[in-house]
Amino acid sequence: MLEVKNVDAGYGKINILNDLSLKARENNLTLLIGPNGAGKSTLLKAIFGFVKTSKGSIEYNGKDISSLPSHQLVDHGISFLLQRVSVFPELTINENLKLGAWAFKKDKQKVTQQLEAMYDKFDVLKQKRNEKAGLMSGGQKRTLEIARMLMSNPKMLLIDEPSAGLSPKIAKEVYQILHGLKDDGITLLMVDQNIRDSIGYSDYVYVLEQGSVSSESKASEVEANLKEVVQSWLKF
Amino acid sequence: EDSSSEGTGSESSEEVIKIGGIGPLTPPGSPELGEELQQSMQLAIDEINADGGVLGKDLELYFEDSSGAPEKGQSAMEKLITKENVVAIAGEGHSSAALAEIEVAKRNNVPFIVAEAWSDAITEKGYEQVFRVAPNNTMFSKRIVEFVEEFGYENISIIAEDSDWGIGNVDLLKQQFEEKGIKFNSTIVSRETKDYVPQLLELTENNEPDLLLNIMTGVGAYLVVKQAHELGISPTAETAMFMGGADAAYPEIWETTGEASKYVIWQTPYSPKAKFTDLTEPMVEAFKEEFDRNPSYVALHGYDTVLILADAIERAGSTDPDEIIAALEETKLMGTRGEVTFPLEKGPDYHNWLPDLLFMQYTEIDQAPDDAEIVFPSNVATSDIVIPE
Amino acid sequence: MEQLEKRILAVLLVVALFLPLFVDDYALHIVILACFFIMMASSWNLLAGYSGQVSFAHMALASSGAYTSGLISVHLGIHPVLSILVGAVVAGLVGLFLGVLTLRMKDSYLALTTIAFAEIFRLVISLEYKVTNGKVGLSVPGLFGDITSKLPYYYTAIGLVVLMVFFGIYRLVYSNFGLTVRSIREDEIAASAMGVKVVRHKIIVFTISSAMAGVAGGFLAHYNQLVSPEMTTITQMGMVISMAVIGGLGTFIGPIIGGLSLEIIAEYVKEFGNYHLMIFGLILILVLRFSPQGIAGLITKFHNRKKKKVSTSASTEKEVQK
Amino acid sequence: MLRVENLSKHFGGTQALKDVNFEVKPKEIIGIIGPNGSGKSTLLHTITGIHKPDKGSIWYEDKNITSIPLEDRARLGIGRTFQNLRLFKRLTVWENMLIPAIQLKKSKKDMEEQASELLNLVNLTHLKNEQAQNLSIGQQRLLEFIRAMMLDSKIVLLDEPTAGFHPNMIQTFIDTLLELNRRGKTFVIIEHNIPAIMEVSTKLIAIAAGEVLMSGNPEEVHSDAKVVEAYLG
Amino acid sequence: MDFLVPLLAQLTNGLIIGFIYALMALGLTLIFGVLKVINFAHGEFYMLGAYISYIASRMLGLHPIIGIIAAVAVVFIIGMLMEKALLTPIYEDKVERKDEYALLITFGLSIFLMNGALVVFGPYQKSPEPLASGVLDLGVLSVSSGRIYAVVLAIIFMAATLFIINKTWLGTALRALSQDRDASTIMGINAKTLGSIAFGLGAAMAGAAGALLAPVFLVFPIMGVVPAIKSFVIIILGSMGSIKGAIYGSLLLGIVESLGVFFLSPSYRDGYSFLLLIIILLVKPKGLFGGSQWNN
Ligand SMILES: Nc1ncnc2c1ncn2[C@@H]1O[C@H](COP(=O)(O)OP(=O)(O)OP(=O)(O)O)[C@@H](O)[C@H]1O
Ligand SMILES: Nc1ncnc2c1ncn2[C@@H]1O[C@H](COP(=O)(O)OP(=O)(O)OP(=O)(O)O)[C@@H](O)[C@H]1O
Ligand SMILES: [Mg+2]
Ligand SMILES: [Mg+2]
Repeated sequence: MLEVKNVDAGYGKINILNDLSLKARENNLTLLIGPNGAGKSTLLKAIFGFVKTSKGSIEYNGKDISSLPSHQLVDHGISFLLQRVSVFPELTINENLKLGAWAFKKDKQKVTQQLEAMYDKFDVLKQKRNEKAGLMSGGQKRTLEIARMLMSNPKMLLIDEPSAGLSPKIAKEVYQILHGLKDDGITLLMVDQNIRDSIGYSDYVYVLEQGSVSSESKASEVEANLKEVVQSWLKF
Repeated sequence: EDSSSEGTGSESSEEVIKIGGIGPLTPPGSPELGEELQQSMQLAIDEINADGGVLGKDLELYFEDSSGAPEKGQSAMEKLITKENVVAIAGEGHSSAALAEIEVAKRNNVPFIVAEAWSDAITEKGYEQVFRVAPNNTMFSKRIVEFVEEFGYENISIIAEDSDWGIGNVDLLKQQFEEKGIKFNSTIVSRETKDYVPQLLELTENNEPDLLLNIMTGVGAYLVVKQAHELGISPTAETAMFMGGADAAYPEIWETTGEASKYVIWQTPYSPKAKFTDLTEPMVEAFKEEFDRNPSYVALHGYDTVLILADAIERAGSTDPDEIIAALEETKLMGTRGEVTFPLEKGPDYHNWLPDLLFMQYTEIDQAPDDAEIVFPSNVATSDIVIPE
Repeated sequence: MEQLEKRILAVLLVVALFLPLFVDDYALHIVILACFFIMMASSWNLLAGYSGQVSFAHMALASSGAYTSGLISVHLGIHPVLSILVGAVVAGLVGLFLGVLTLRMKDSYLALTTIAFAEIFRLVISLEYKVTNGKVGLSVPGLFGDITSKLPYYYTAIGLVVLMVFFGIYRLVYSNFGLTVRSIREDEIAASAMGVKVVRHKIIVFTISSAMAGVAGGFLAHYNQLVSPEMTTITQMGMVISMAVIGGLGTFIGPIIGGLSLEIIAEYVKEFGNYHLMIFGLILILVLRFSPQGIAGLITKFHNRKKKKVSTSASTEKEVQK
Repeated sequence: MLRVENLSKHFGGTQALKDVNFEVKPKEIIGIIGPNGSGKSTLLHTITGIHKPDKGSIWYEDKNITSIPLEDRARLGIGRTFQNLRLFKRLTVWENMLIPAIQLKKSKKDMEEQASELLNLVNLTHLKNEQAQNLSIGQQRLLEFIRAMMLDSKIVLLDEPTAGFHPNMIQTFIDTLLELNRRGKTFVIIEHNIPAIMEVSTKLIAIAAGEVLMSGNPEEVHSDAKVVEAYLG
Repeated sequence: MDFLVPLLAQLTNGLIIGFIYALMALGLTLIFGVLKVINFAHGEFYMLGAYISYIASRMLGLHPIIGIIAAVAVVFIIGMLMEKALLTPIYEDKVERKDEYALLITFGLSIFLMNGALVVFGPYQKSPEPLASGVLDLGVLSVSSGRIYAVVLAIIFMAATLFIINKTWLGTALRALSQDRDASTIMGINAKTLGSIAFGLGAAMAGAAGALLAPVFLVFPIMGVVPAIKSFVIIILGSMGSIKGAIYGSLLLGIVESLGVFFLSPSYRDGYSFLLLIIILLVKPKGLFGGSQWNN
């Protein structure tokens, strides 16, 4: 379980997150929404150590991880999906996926097993497995990134806009896969503007505005609790 | 205004006579050359000061780096003259730099003794401020041709570096070989290249010279020896090898070329075997003592320039440039390699004291330069040329 | 242009005006050399800093101007003032050619290809010694005859040239043209999708900055009364780039400050004999490592810090008012 | 005003476009949908001149523009945005806005007015002097959209303009778009956000595997079995 | 026949030189590929390698092979330290103009090391104990055993590098790192350490080349300048960052130089490769293997 307590963070001297606190509960999918530029991505980056926090703590299973180097978080079972395109364009799809298993690279069998599992889930990747990732379409890259994230058998996922660029059909499949992960005891913290589709898979919703949590609610009670915010949501 | 040099304090301008030194201390010049010049000049100055200095004052050396490059040399001269206010300058071992430097010396009317650059033009221009105590190309090439004639070589290959010294000598040699009807071919190479195999192959393609002239300095000089040896071109029973640069007399030759230098013939204006003057041996010993290595003839040149300047200033009784120049023209001074005088008729030898040139040959691996035999000119020769089997 | 830049420029101008009254000839000589480097660094900055074309051939272009000017003034007896202009035109044309040649190249490819070009150029002028006098260098007539005591003349002349070059750069940089060129540096495809004539802009910049280098090179030749291949070595080019970058790339004032300070540092470290280049290298590393934005960046930072102190107090005031 | 005929393009073994034909009439808003990798972005790249087609031609206002350079197409009045953002990262937001206008030689006053108005419209005025790379991804996408508008293009091609937009922002975007359309602009929009594209488009084209699967009335295309099967799932 | 033998001799020599350059160029391309940095101090790592083997074999009296190994190891460590000390600002986003920064700081390093060597070791040429003496007759050409050893060892070093880059996890990670640093971190790759390793490896290859060639071409402070420029040419010829390109580029360079020497004039030898480069770039602006960087 992940808990963010009173965190300040930003770029250079500019603070983007102000005294922000939230919780991603175990076996839950916690959804994070808010206007563009509210600081959602900044929050995920701060959790993963890409943005330095200047105040507060970030606890993962009771341990403060805010001062750990980013790459070590992977060893702790945390996986991160960036909002921007982040495939390795000159590597093949197979190599891209393999790197997802860097944390247990010594265990050859497990690596192969995971690879096969991903190819089963995403047919496009299987077809293009020996092609360069850079030559795929936008949505195909996104699919690869999601598969690569799942390669590492994570316990906690930080996900930034997984469905952006995905066709509705693939997006639905991705949500289903993510939802399914909860049963394996995985904690998910996800930023997704496509609320109409994603809310059904979520357990808990935070709304971020100008770097702070402006409201929070159980997903099932969203409409009752957050009337104003919700109005346009379900439309798009 | 000028209180930059620490130690000597404010009264410095009255108490010391400032002598400028110039030479390559950093690439692209040959730093080993500049370093020897600087060391030997300092040695001479220290000795003179220990003996009471000149006109009752100590000499002080201001040595500037010319990097062996024209612009840098020019700038260094400007600095010596306009900033340090030296009364006379000596040094330089690269013709290209020296040619730029003499212009500055002339413009500012400051006496300048070139220690080790051989281009004819340096003295041929006839600048009254400019003197030289090294051989010039004309003389050097003449000696080579004499050597060729004496030993009856008939087919010569020349590999020369793309410096003024290299190119200048090739031109002079070509002219004389053509006049004398001696067969030859030649190639000019970049000093920066390190693989001379292509050029050596080209020179010997369908051709078997009996003498290979290696008109190179620095690394190139060694590498030509080494690579010619590896290719089995020279020195062999059929093809002798002559090294034109100072480098043959450096102790590094054996480490860098190994067995390849056995039988190599080389030139030097100095050998302990040819007893030049009484000054030679003490200078060599003092240099060894001070700097822990054997001096090459470059050091002797540098050392002499200071003696000559000190002598001229003493005789002039002042540091006025015109008077120093006048005194220099009347020089008659025993240096480390003979009695120095400066001829006054125009031409390449104007203001140029020409030291003797000895042709030596290594006959043993790891032979000390001092132990090599003199093979030419015949009046001082200690041995005949040894031809490898 | 920023207020700060203006102020610094004004100070420099005043210093330059009164400098000859206070320093000796040698110092003036150094300043003249610095002016040459400032022109080189500034025009290189126009090319690399603004349009993103990192060229290593800038010194070779200056040298092409210098040789052209030198050769025609020697052989045709044309006055250096005129021959320098011809040299600039030729350098511009060579630049145009090089610009077209490297049009499709970017970043490191361009850098290394221009190194290759510069090396060929140097090789040719070293080896074609019958024309160029090889490594010895070509002696050329002085701009004002050959007497050093005319140093103040040279100083004034290069001052005027520098002002003209700067005016040109200033007009280019602080104009729509300059902004467009910067957009090309950022993303060529996006720029063309926004209607920018990428090819034309890149070539214009290449040509102009080459011509400026040609002027600088020609001037130096007729000041030194000598041109040699030494000018074209990578080390010399590295000096120019160092000046632009240490001063602050992509800023107007950067190369000026950089050129001035590096030339002075280089002069100062000469005191250390054969250690001097080593020390120079170390200084270069340290400045870059600890002030990567260059000296101009450092100055703005200090300046901003001062300003921020004032403005933060102002904004808190506002908050209080609310 | 824009017409493509028999457009084909392949990359190695991938046939990204296969004999694509369609026409855009003035003031239309055409939506393009299709599975990932079906060739939508490739179509846009080919129309704007980033890729050369293997076959086929592109006509703009009855002029064959198949082989004219990128920037000339832009100057003729074809604007666009990119799926993978292509801002001038180290220029400020404001400078990004001015670049296209400068190319059209607009007067200083005109371009500044227009830029201010657009920035206001999408709420980016406060970031005017920020470097583009320091914006959040959503803000960057918005900026790219309004930057394209500075070109005064008659037709604007948008590649997934709302990806990552907050719903309110999508609404603002749609309102802006419709307003611009009323003022005479034509749009071609690639979009995966079905409700959004349904709301704005006058005509929908569904692409699959590089071929036009179906085109016509948005409602019809949306409910077509083939489209649902291939795309909507 | 008169014509063929000298031509073959020239070509053989060109190929031998080409193989030796390949090792250096490979190091340069490795550093560029992973870190996107043109290492201007590459020639100075070559020089350091040569001096270290000199110190080991002449001053400490160790076997020449140990000298070479020592050179590789020490230059590797020096390379890693330099990367840590000088290049970190690039990754921490402290510099705006990353390319120029890297270029210049390595340029400064190059000046520093070259002139530092001048001060420490003096300007005089030196040579380590050669691995072998004597010559080998190849029919058309007799070649020193030293060169043959250098070529064989160079090929072994190159094969090892190719294996690491293409077949191991480390190699895949290095290639990933070269393309997206943040994304590699997300994989759990320690980007800092790996970056240093890459730089160290590249430097060590230059060091190896220096040590191998030290007895052949001698040791002196400015020895690295020309090989560095040649390596620049090679890696653009073969496309920067491409391993395959570096190897083919070196061989091509060796061949073109010898053909030029044979058919044109030996004086312009260094010019031929540059001309070739410019011609190739006109046709393929990204080099022979351009387009994709790590296509092996
Ligand atoms: N430059 C290229 N080289 C090789 N293949 C390419 C290239 N660009 C695109 N492709 C391939 O062409 C196909 C179509 O790609 P395109 O980007 O047009 O898809 P798209 O419809 O925009 O998909 P998405 O919705 O995911 O953005 C894909 O299979 C892709 O892998
Ligand atoms: N590298 C950066 N440097 C400076 N400011 C930044 C940087 N990245 C983001 N910002 C600023 O921080 C704020 C929050 O950005 P962030 O990316 O977290 O927003 P977001 O909520 O993820 O928005 P979106 O939905 O558009 O992705 C924005 O105002 C943005 O301008
Ligand atoms: Mg975001
Ligand atoms: Mg697309």
